[in-house]
Amino acid sequence: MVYLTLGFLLFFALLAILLRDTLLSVLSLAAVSALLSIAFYQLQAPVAGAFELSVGAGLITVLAVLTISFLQKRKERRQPGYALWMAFSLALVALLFFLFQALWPQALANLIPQTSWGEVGDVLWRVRIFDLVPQILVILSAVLGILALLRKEGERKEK
Amino acid sequence: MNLQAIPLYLLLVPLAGAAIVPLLNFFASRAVPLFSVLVGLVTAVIGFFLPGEIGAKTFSIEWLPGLLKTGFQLDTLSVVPALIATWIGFLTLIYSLGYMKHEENLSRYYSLTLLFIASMIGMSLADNFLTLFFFWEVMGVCSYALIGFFYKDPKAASAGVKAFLTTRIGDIGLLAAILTIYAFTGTFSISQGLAEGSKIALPFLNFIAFGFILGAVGKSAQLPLHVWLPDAMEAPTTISALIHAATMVNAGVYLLARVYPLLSLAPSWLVVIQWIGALTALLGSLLASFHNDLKRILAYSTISQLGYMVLAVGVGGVFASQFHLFSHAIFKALLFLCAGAVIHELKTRDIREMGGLWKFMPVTGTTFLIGALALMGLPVLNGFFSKDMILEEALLSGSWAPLVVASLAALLTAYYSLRTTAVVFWGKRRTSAHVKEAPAVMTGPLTVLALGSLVSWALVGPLTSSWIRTGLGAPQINWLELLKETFSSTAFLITVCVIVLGFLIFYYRRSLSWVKEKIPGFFKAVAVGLGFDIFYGWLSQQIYSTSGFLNSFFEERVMEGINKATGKGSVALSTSSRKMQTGDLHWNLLYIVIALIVILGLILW
Amino acid sequence: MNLWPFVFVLFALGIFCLLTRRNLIKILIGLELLSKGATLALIWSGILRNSLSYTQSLTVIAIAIEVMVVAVFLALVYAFHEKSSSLDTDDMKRLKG
Amino acid sequence: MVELLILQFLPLLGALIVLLLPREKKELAAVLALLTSLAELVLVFFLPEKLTVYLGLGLGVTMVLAFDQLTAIALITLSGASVFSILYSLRKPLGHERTPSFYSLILLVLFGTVGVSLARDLIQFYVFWETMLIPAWALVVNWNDDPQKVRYTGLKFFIITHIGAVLTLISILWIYSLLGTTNMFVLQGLLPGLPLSTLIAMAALFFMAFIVKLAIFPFHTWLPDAYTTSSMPVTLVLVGMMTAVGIYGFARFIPFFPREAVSQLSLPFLIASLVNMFYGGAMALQEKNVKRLIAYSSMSQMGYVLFGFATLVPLGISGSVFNIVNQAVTKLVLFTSVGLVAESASTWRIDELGGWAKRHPFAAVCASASMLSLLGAPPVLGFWPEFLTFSGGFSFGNYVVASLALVGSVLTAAYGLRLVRFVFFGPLRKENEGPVIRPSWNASLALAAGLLILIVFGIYPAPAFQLVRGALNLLGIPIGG
Repeated sequence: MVYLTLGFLLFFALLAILLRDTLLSVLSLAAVSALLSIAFYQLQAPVAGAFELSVGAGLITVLAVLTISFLQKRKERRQPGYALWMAFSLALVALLFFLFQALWPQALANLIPQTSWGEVGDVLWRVRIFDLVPQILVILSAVLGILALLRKEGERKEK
Repeated sequence: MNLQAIPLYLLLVPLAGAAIVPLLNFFASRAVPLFSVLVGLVTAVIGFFLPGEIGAKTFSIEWLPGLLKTGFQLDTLSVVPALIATWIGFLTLIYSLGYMKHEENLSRYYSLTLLFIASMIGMSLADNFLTLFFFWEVMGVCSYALIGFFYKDPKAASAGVKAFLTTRIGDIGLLAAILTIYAFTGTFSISQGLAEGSKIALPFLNFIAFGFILGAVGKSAQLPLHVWLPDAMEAPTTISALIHAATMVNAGVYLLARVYPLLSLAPSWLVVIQWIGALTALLGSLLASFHNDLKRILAYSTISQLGYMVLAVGVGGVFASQFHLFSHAIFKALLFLCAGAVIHELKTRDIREMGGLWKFMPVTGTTFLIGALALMGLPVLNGFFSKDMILEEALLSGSWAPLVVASLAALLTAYYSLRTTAVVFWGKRRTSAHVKEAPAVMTGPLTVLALGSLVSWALVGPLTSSWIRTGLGAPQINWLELLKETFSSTAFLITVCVIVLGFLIFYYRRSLSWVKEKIPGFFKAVAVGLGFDIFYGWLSQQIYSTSGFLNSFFEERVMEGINKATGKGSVALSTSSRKMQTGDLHWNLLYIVIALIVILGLILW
Repeated sequence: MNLWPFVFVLFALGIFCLLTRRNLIKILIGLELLSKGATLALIWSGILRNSLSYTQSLTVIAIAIEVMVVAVFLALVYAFHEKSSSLDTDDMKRLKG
Repeated sequence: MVELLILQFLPLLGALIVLLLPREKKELAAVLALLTSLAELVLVFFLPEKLTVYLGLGLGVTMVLAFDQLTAIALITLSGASVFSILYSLRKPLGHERTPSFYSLILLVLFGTVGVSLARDLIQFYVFWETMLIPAWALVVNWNDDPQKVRYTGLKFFIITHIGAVLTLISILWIYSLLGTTNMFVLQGLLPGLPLSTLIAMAALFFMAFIVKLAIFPFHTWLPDAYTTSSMPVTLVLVGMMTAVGIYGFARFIPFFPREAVSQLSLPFLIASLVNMFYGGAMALQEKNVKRLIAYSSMSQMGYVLFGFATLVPLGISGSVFNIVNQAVTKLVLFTSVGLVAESASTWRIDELGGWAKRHPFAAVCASASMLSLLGAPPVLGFWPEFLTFSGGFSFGNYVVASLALVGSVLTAAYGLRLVRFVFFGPLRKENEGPVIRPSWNASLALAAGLLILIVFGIYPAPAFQLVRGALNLLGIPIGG
């Protein structure tokens, strides 16, 4: 069942990449994240799914669409013929990852400590509290950055 | 007062005076000369108590904690130069009241003079080599500063620099010797150092002896470092009398006498000393005979007399050298002060512009004549006895060649002393300047010194009586025995013949003038002091230009070149490596991805 | 069952997008795909190690930060467009040495 | 305990306060800086003989501050030098460039140097070393007399000094990687366990920073330019504090490394020092610019300092430690007295000066005294360190080298005398007969203090030498009985 979801996900991802119309590709990206959240539900990870759905599929899409509608640039220019080495690099990366997977099957997973934790909330507030603080800082800095960028625009307009 | 502390007082009083004078100058600059004379007087009075102290144990001061305790060593050898400095210094200070009246910056003059007196006392009374060297250097500094007293005059300033540098060359020799002794015996104390000298291996003994000789040669203007003394005559004449005739230049001879036990362990160097002394005596008297600058004549004669003393040390007559030092200090100071009186009146130093001054300045003339006679060593003047003693020592030690040279020098001495006296005081006047006798403050010291040079030889008794302590054996004789011995010695004959010859040469100098035509080159050479100055000037010029070349080539080109090359190289590196920066976003992304993969691999390795 | 291939393919797609596409929005999409792959990898390894709640919390944080990244990125895009009225990476060569 | 922390952090506090002052409050800034340095100077005298403080900063970082007599010597010299230069700098009217930031930078340099002399932890030592270098660089670059040359000069100063510092850092990290600690007290016991070759290499690397700071021959090119382009107070900072810290570093770390390792470096150091003496002497002898002349003279003097250390004989080392004080005082006085003249003659060319003894008598006296001290002639302070150095050379037993060093001192005498003779003696030139900038009270005060130190300790060096001796005894270098 999950396979099916993820298959659709990959399809939409490819779509998001290949479409010329940026708006459509953004929408398909939203589809990707929606599918991902569904996959999370199927994997008994509801919290992550909820977040993915709301934020990934919702907020990001809204932001992107807003930007595009500001900029009025939907069409993407034609690609120059880089395709050859691009494909090569794609193949290379995929190969590397598979090789990696073949060499150390569980390596990535082993990074996660094997413990039975309580609820997500408990984890967040007790164990990963150390992450939350920097996260808040990140949010603040992001807000500040955005403000700065937009303010620059305002000034330039005045000139 | 506590008699133990007499040497300390003797040292501290002039030192304190030197320190107080500049402060005094701030609010009562008028009082400076009188104050200094007062200090000199106190010092001289204390000096009278010093001979009673001979052999007394004095306390010592911790100068460098754990390294050096300094004290005083009181024996005849050390007391005599101290007393000379004290008393002649006092007389010079009185004389300066008249001589320096119209100069400015008098506080500098008096302060430095007092400092000099103190350092001479300290140098001669020091009981360890380091203290000796300390005051030795202080003397050098004072001499430098006082030679350059008229600093506006470039000649004076350069003369000071020259004197300091030349003596400095000697000083490093002295320092090397002292430190070598310390390295071997682990002590700076003079007596211990001399006692343990025999433990030092011969090559190092030679090194030490060479160092001491170098120091002495530099300080008392012996060949080949004598060049600074004639130039030092740019100093005020009082300074020339005190420092460059009576005291400081004797320090070298004093040093040689002091370390004689060490030198006698390296006998080959004694011969060197003999020859240095004899040749210097000859050279000095030769140059003095054909010079026309009054003070330079006296300077050259000082050089030659010092040569006699060095010769005396070389032939083992330590007492003779010190005895001559004593006499010479008196009559040479006298001569210089007389010259000062004359120059003060005529405002010139060229003897060709003088002459016939006898009836204008009788006191000066008489005292100068006495001094000159003592210098040429006429019997019953102090110079006679001491010089005679030196020649006799040379005879006894059987070193003939130096003796011959020295006698030749004595001959010339007789000639130039007569010549100078005659040209300056006899004959007809060559100048229209209005000349009058010097004031009493100047003639007083002259008279005292003249009396001294008449009778000072009679002090031979007390001098020899306590001489035994120095461990430099000398016969103990009183003045009567001295008379007997001297007049019965062979050296007496030499002296007499030499003086008579000198007198004859002087008398027939007109008819001897054909010599000049015969060998003009020789006289030209003499006129430029046999070219020592030229050589040293050339040498220093070479050093100077070499360093200039070093700078223009090495510093500017090579070193700066290295710096600049480094900068250029790094710039070239960056320009070549900036090709990697294709501003293309995708390349950067590719790099990032590759780096990501690599890092992941490293983590999970 | 094994979800690693999907993770890798997502990654590969993301990287492919980053490397080939010249439109800034597309680059944003590439980033997004990468992060999706990351979250998927997190969850899956959580399942493998059955500490799912832990990895979920990590995922939540990752997503939150991802949003921030996207926001700033979009602001940048906006600024760039304001400046050079284009969304093409060929026009950002200021860093060329 | 707390007094040591005050000693360490007072200059930083002062620097911050001064920095926060408004730009036009120049006098206030100067006075504050002066008071801070004075407080440092006074505080040193109230500290006990020996004092060690471990100050944990969290995250496993611990500062180790310790106070002993060697540190005391360094601290007295450093704070005294900063007092001197600030005192010189605040003459009325204050130059336009004497902003609060200037004074706070001077205080930062003081902070760094104090930290260096208190540090007993290698990393801490390095950090403070940099803390000292960077403000000094800022001073050199921003307060200069020669705007078109300063860019190059500042670059040279920064790069060369940092090459030295980084080499030292490499050595420190090497030590850490092998022994796992940077606490000097602990290392003292651990170092002898290492193989000899490693120790030699470590020591050689470690001393590079000090060698560069003392401007030993191949690394000297930063010094003349830095002295020449930067304006007088900055030059005074460089002269007084940088040199002292360099010498202090040698004095602290030569006993720190095992003797057999250091003794391997003795000969190279001796050769380098000889080269320095003669090269610097030759440069100074022909130099036309007074500032450069003194800079080169300092270079050759550093040759003597290195010579004293290289002998590894107690006497020689004591001479060089004595030089911490002597070099600072001597060169500060020399620079200031000559600088007064040059600033009122508005030229630094030696052949355009002359005869200034008439117009600046006090400056002439100070210059002569410091010149004598420079060439090691009594009765001024310089005699004693020089004598101790040479006696170390002769006790060391290498008579050729020692005699060569002695000959070098004649060169010193030559350029010293030349300097004073051509600046102060001889006839006064026409163009110099303009109005004289009288040294204001504070410059005269500084000069007088320096002169007093020179003469008093020149005649009676016992107290100073006692301090030096005590310091070296603590370091296990006994002198005399």
